[in-house]
Amino acid sequence: NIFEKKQEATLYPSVFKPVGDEEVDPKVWGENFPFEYDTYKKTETNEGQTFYGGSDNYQKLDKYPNLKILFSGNPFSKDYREERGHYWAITDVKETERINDKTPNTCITCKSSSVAVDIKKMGPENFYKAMFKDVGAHYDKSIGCLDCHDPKTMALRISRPAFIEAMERRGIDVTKASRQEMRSYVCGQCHVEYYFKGDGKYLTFPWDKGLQIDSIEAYYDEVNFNDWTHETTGSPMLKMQHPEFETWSTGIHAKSGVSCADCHMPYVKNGSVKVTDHWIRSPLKNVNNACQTCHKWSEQEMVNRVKTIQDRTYETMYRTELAIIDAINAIKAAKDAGATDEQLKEARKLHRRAQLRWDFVAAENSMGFHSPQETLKTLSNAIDYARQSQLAAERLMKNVAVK
Amino acid sequence: NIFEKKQEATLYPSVFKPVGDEEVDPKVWGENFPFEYDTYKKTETNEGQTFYGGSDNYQKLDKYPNLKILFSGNPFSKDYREERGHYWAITDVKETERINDKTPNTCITCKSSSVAVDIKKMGPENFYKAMFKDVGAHYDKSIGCLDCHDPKTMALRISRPAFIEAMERRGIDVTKASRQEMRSYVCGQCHVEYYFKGDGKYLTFPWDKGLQIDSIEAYYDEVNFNDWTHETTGSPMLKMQHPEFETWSTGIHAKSGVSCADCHMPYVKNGSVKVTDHWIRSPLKNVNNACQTCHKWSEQEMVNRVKTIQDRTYETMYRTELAIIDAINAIKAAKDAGATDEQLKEARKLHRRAQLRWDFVAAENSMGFHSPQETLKTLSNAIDYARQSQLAAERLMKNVAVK
Amino acid sequence: MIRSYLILSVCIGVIVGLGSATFYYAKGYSYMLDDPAACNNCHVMNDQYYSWQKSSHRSVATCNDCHTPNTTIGKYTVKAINGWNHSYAFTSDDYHKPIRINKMNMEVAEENCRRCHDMLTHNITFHETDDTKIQCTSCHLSVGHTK
Ligand code: HEC
Ligand code: HEC
Ligand code: HEC
Ligand code: HEC
Ligand code: HEC
Ligand code: HEC
Ligand code: HEC
Ligand code: HEC
Ligand code: HEC
Ligand code: HEC
Ligand code: HEC
Ligand code: HEC
Ligand code: HEC
Ligand code: HEC
Ligand SMILES: [Ca+2]
Ligand SMILES: [Ca+2]
Repeated sequence: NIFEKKQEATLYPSVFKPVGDEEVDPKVWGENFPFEYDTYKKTETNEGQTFYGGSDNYQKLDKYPNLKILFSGNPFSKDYREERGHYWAITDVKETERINDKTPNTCITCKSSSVAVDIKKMGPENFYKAMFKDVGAHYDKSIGCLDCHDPKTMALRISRPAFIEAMERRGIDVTKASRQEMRSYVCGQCHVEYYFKGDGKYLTFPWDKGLQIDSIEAYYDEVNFNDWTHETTGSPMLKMQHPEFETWSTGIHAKSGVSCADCHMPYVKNGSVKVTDHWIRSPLKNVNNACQTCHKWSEQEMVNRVKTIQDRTYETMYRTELAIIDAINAIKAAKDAGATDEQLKEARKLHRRAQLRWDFVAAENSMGFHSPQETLKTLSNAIDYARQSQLAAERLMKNVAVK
Repeated sequence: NIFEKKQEATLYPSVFKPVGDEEVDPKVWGENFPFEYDTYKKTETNEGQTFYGGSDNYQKLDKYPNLKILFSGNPFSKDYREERGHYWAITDVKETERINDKTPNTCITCKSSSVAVDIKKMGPENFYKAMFKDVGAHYDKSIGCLDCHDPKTMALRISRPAFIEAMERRGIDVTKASRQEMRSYVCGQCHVEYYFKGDGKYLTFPWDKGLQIDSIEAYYDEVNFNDWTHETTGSPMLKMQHPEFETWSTGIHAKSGVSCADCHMPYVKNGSVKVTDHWIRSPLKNVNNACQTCHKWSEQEMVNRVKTIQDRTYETMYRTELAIIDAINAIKAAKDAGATDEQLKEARKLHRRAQLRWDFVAAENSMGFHSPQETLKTLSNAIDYARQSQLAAERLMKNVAVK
Repeated sequence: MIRSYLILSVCIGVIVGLGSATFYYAKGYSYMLDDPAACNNCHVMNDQYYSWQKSSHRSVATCNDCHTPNTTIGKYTVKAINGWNHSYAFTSDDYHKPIRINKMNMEVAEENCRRCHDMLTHNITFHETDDTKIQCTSCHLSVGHTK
């Protein structure tokens, strides 16, 4: 109705009920911003799967049985699900079989608005080194407004120290960030590779040498960090986690100034006003708003383009898995035949190098879309290391046999 | 002055002096089209190298010594130069050390306007099976207007049967092509992978199953074709040649309807009229016209984008070379240790599979730019096959040793 | 004569689409004018309006220079069709977002590029037939509205 449309243009968004600096309940914020709140709530929707993503927390271990071999000895071999909307974060972290009584509180850092409050109150050190069962397990709010917004100005704000610290170590002052940068930085608080540093389980992003996989590996090698020991091979392994921010940063969209929010929170018209869609989800469910403001191609064509990129990635990723599994089997055979740790060192190191690269792609959630060529480069290096690991192990067999 | 401008513009096609259907001399055409002719002549310029391309016929074998190992036993291990402008085609084919007295006339097919005339007169069969020294060696015109244009209408036209035949086998009638398609098809007459079929050395493009490398390999395997036997390993090899058209066709530009001419022959303003720049060359020498009508980024940024893509390709290509060379050495060692042809079969087959993929990238002249992700996928497959070849060969060593 | 007939048909189109009250309120009558502000009466044309103001053509071509044929009959016929389409779409809110140009209007725009740039592009179009036209906007997509 035209009259209504004209009205809205002038009225929005002047109403503003003050929101407290520790307000973790989105509902309260929502009284000021009903549109944002309503769309935010839709992250509860399980819309079903896209080609490789979507909202449905199916068990990945069932769909991709290779994962069990690759993660042997790691909690991810027990329970590893496709992720879904922000609404579910708090539920899913509590329900996963990856946690237990010894889980540090660090695990809650990216799952609830209450973190923003408690991390300030307790100080990050104490926050992280507490036990999940004692602190995080008692939260009931999921990711919400306070995680990304300053309640006074509604400007975007970083609420998690790990991002600020990591950027600082790279010489970047996030308080100087442009609005467009903030539209990715707020996501970079969580959608990143991380590790728990030292006994205090201090949440740290391994970016000191750069965001590309080679630099991340170099960082971990320097600080001599391992996530776990591979059960079948005994290799010192690294588990990679959702490096969306890192992957995006090497892609053509980042270079062109396109932020996470541009695709995952596109503007939509609410009446005559442009507002941000807070139903954060797969852009494939929302191609017209997410892509067509910049690309003039049809919806079907945009979906095809994504699929082409993802299929190439998936095929190569699968090829990489087979190569790593061959390496795993070869190392196991050598170990079983009596090869020593010293003899196995090279093969294991190469296994680690291969798998952390594969995982940098596999754990990333866009199946290569965020940076198609760099992703394939990462996989080709992974294949090379995996086969070299296999070669090293098979050569040992010869020695062992000859010996 | 508007009056003058009108004059110039309307005069243009009306000074049309009829050009004969067998006119191989660009100078004669040039009387009608001085601007096109003038820019065409500039393809003589050796502008120097870009990061990986440019116009300078330096010896690739000196710059990239791996090539000698990879091409052992093939004429390309004797002389392999960076290509340059169309002006030089006739000179360079005559001067290369890859030809000799037994070279078939097929080799002239993509080097001179006279081909368009003689292929009609003699019929393709007779044309190809003649000797280069008897026919092609006597031509003095390089690539010219007649290769791409219909002299009556100046519309684009395919003058080489191989392209028409290959498209026909794929169910595509090139006479029905749109203008935009023709702006790539004229290049697809020459900038493609080819082979000489049978004893008649009939020029054939291996596209029956598709333009991607897997389909091309499947085609060659089906017709049981080998280009040469690798001297060091005895593997049955395929040499790939400038698959620009095939590579472009899997890229995002082709999908977006961007033709070869759009980037390599952009429009330029000449006085008050726009004409097609016939100085076909590296777009990196001409970013403003070649890229910036579609891309709003600065010239430096466009160059950086190309360089990022090319560097990733080069690094991975180099990694692939090392893997193939390892395979070559392993096969040689096994052969020297007495492994039989039957035993070596698997390793050799994998060597072929790896190297034809590497060559599909290496022989392509954009260093991955024409299709960045697909190119990296091709290389990752190549690495996998190369290392598998090495594994197969090293395992033989064990057998040989044990035996 | 033809002209006033066409104006009438636009009016009918628009009025049927909107009802006369909304026609007045949305300044539907301005649809017949050449002032770009007339198009911008519909806020859904805002994106194009504001980006046109920043475009290379802001001082040389208005919306109608590109979006209506340069003949009187053609102009009002296209306006009538579009007037109906836009009014209907606007009122029902049933259209593809973001808005996409349709085939007819694309051809109209292309003809207008050629009309103004005839001399300049003569050399690259003289050998065209109806089937072998090049598309100006495949390279110059953002001339009317920067994207
Ligand atoms: C140019 C558009 C674009 C940009 C920019 C972008 N993404 Fe994505 N993202 C996509 C597409 C397309 C997918 C694939 C969705 C699918 O497979 O269903 C995706 C997938 C994802 C997923 C998985 C979604 C699912 O359905 O499971 C996450 C999480 C994600 N992106 C986060 C980010 C973050 C964080 C950033 C910024 C650092 C970012 N994205 C930047 C387009 C984009
Ligand atoms: C406080 C941490 C945090 C922040 C900040 C955050 N995310 Fe998330 N995001 C998560 C978690 C955790 C999940 C997975 C929830 C689950 O599966 O239980 C997730 C899931 C997603 C998904 C998958 C949705 C689906 O349907 O599969 C997308 C897409 C996404 N986030 C994008 C973004 C973008 C874009 C931003 C910034 C605008 C952002 N996220 C900011 C933690 C965060
Ligand atoms: C730096 C932020 C961060 C930290 C720390 C973090 N997560 Fe997450 N978590 C995310 C993001 C982002 C997602 C969504 C993307 C994905 O699933 O790959 C996610 C998804 C999940 C999911 C749903 C998908 C799945 O994998 O089954 C669970 C469960 C989960 N995390 C548990 C944990 C546990 C347990 C820990 C501690 C060991 C932890 N998280 C630490 C950011 C984090
Ligand atoms: C995961 C991060 C994230 C969460 C959670 C989030 N927002 Fe936002 N919000 C954004 C981003 C990104 C923008 C765009 C800001 C910009 O462009 O400067 C935004 C914009 C807004 C705006 C400005 C108007 C608009 O629509 O563009 C309002 C108001 C807003 N959000 C309210 C809320 C409320 C209320 C909640 C909780 C129900 C919420 N946001 C939760 C990231 C978030
Ligand atoms: C805010 C603008 C913007 C949005 C939104 C956007 N893109 Fe892009 N996209 C670009 C730019 C800029 C480029 C780089 C090419 C260029 O300079 O024109 C690009 C390039 C691409 C390419 C080619 C590069 C490649 O990685 O192969 C694809 C495919 C693509 N986009 C798909 C998408 C999809 C799918 C979406 C929605 C999920 C999307 N884009 C959203 C601006 C955008
Ligand atoms: C989108 C632009 C674009 C399109 C379309 C395109 N190219 Fe290119 N081409 C390039 C760029 C950029 C390079 C790299 C130049 C360099 O490295 O100096 C290149 C390199 C080349 C080279 C080597 C040039 C040199 O300097 O040695 C040849 C030959 C070539 N292209 C032929 C083709 C053919 C044939 C087609 C169509 C089948 C085509 N190109 C389509 C942009 C394009
Ligand atoms: C009749 C065969 C033939 C046709 C048709 C043809 N080319 Fe070539 N092209 C060649 C040959 C042969 C060379 C190498 C000449 C040399 O190095 O002696 C070459 C070289 C090039 C180069 C490299 C120039 C440099 O400076 O390194 C580019 C770029 C190129 N061609 C693009 C094109 C484009 C674009 C088209 C179509 C508009 C096209 N070619 C049509 C045979 C052809
Ligand atoms: C189907 C078309 C085609 C055929 C047939 C062909 N060429 Fe070429 N030739 C090209 C193109 C295109 C280039 C430029 C691209 C390149 O060099 O990769 C080229 C470049 C060359 C060059 C200059 C660069 C270099 O490699 O040193 C020589 C010399 C040459 N060809 C010789 C030959 C010989 C000898 C034969 C026969 C065995 C032959 N060509 C058959 C298309 C062809
Ligand atoms: C390698 C292929 C090739 C060669 C050789 C070639 N042209 Fe062209 N020419 C083209 C392409 C591609 C176009 C663009 C045609 C189109 O868009 O339909 C073109 C366009 C033209 C046009 C149309 C006006 C214009 O500038 O767009 C004229 C006239 C012309 N060429 C003359 C010549 C003359 C004279 C020669 C010889 C000196 C020549 N061409 C050699 C490929 C070639
Ligand atoms: C293949 C790409 C392409 C197509 C198609 C194309 N142009 Fe252009 N156009 C260009 C390039 C490149 C330039 C810049 C030439 C220069 O500055 O020397 C240009 C320049 C122009 C200019 C500006 C000249 C000046 O004064 O600076 C106009 C006007 C123009 N084109 C109109 C058109 C029209 C009308 C059409 C359709 C008939 C068209 N173009 C089709 C690439 C194209
Ligand atoms: C006639 C239009 C046109 C021309 C000319 C053109 N491009 Fe593009 N380019 C596109 C389109 C369309 C896309 C796909 C993204 C999209 O849909 O916006 C694209 C995508 C790209 C991308 C991102 C995809 C990728 O492969 O990573 C790069 C980089 C790029 N172009 C560089 C160039 C360069 C360099 C040149 C000049 C040598 C050039 N382009 C010439 C239209 C063009
Ligand atoms: C009554 C409100 C309104 C007015 C006034 C209006 N438009 Fe529109 N216009 C719309 C709507 C709604 C759409 C989307 C229709 C669709 O996509 O079917 C649209 C779509 C368009 C389109 C693209 C869709 C197509 O059919 O090709 C063009 C071009 C356009 N308008 C130009 C104009 C011009 C020029 C004017 C001024 C003479 C104008 N509009 C005035 C509401 C309006
Ligand atoms: C210089 C020519 C020119 C001018 C002036 C111009 N347009 Fe357009 N318009 C175009 C072209 C060309 C397209 C098609 C763009 C495309 O293919 O994406 C278009 C598309 C549109 C669309 C459909 C949206 C789309 O991206 O497809 C609308 C709506 C529109 N124009 C409205 C307007 C309005 C309103 C004005 C005046 C404020 C205007 N135009 C001025 C050339 C022009
Ligand atoms: C009403 C007449 C008119 C129409 C219609 C028109 N133009 Fe123009 N255009 C101009 C004028 C006048 C200039 C200024 C150029 C000059 O100084 O000669 C111009 C400049 C340009 C330029 C150079 C500036 C730039 O943006 O790069 C291009 C390109 C161009 N026009 C393309 C187009 C295309 C494509 C269309 C159709 C979508 C179009 N024009 C429609 C009159 C028009
Ligand atoms: Ca998901
Ligand atoms: Ca060259």
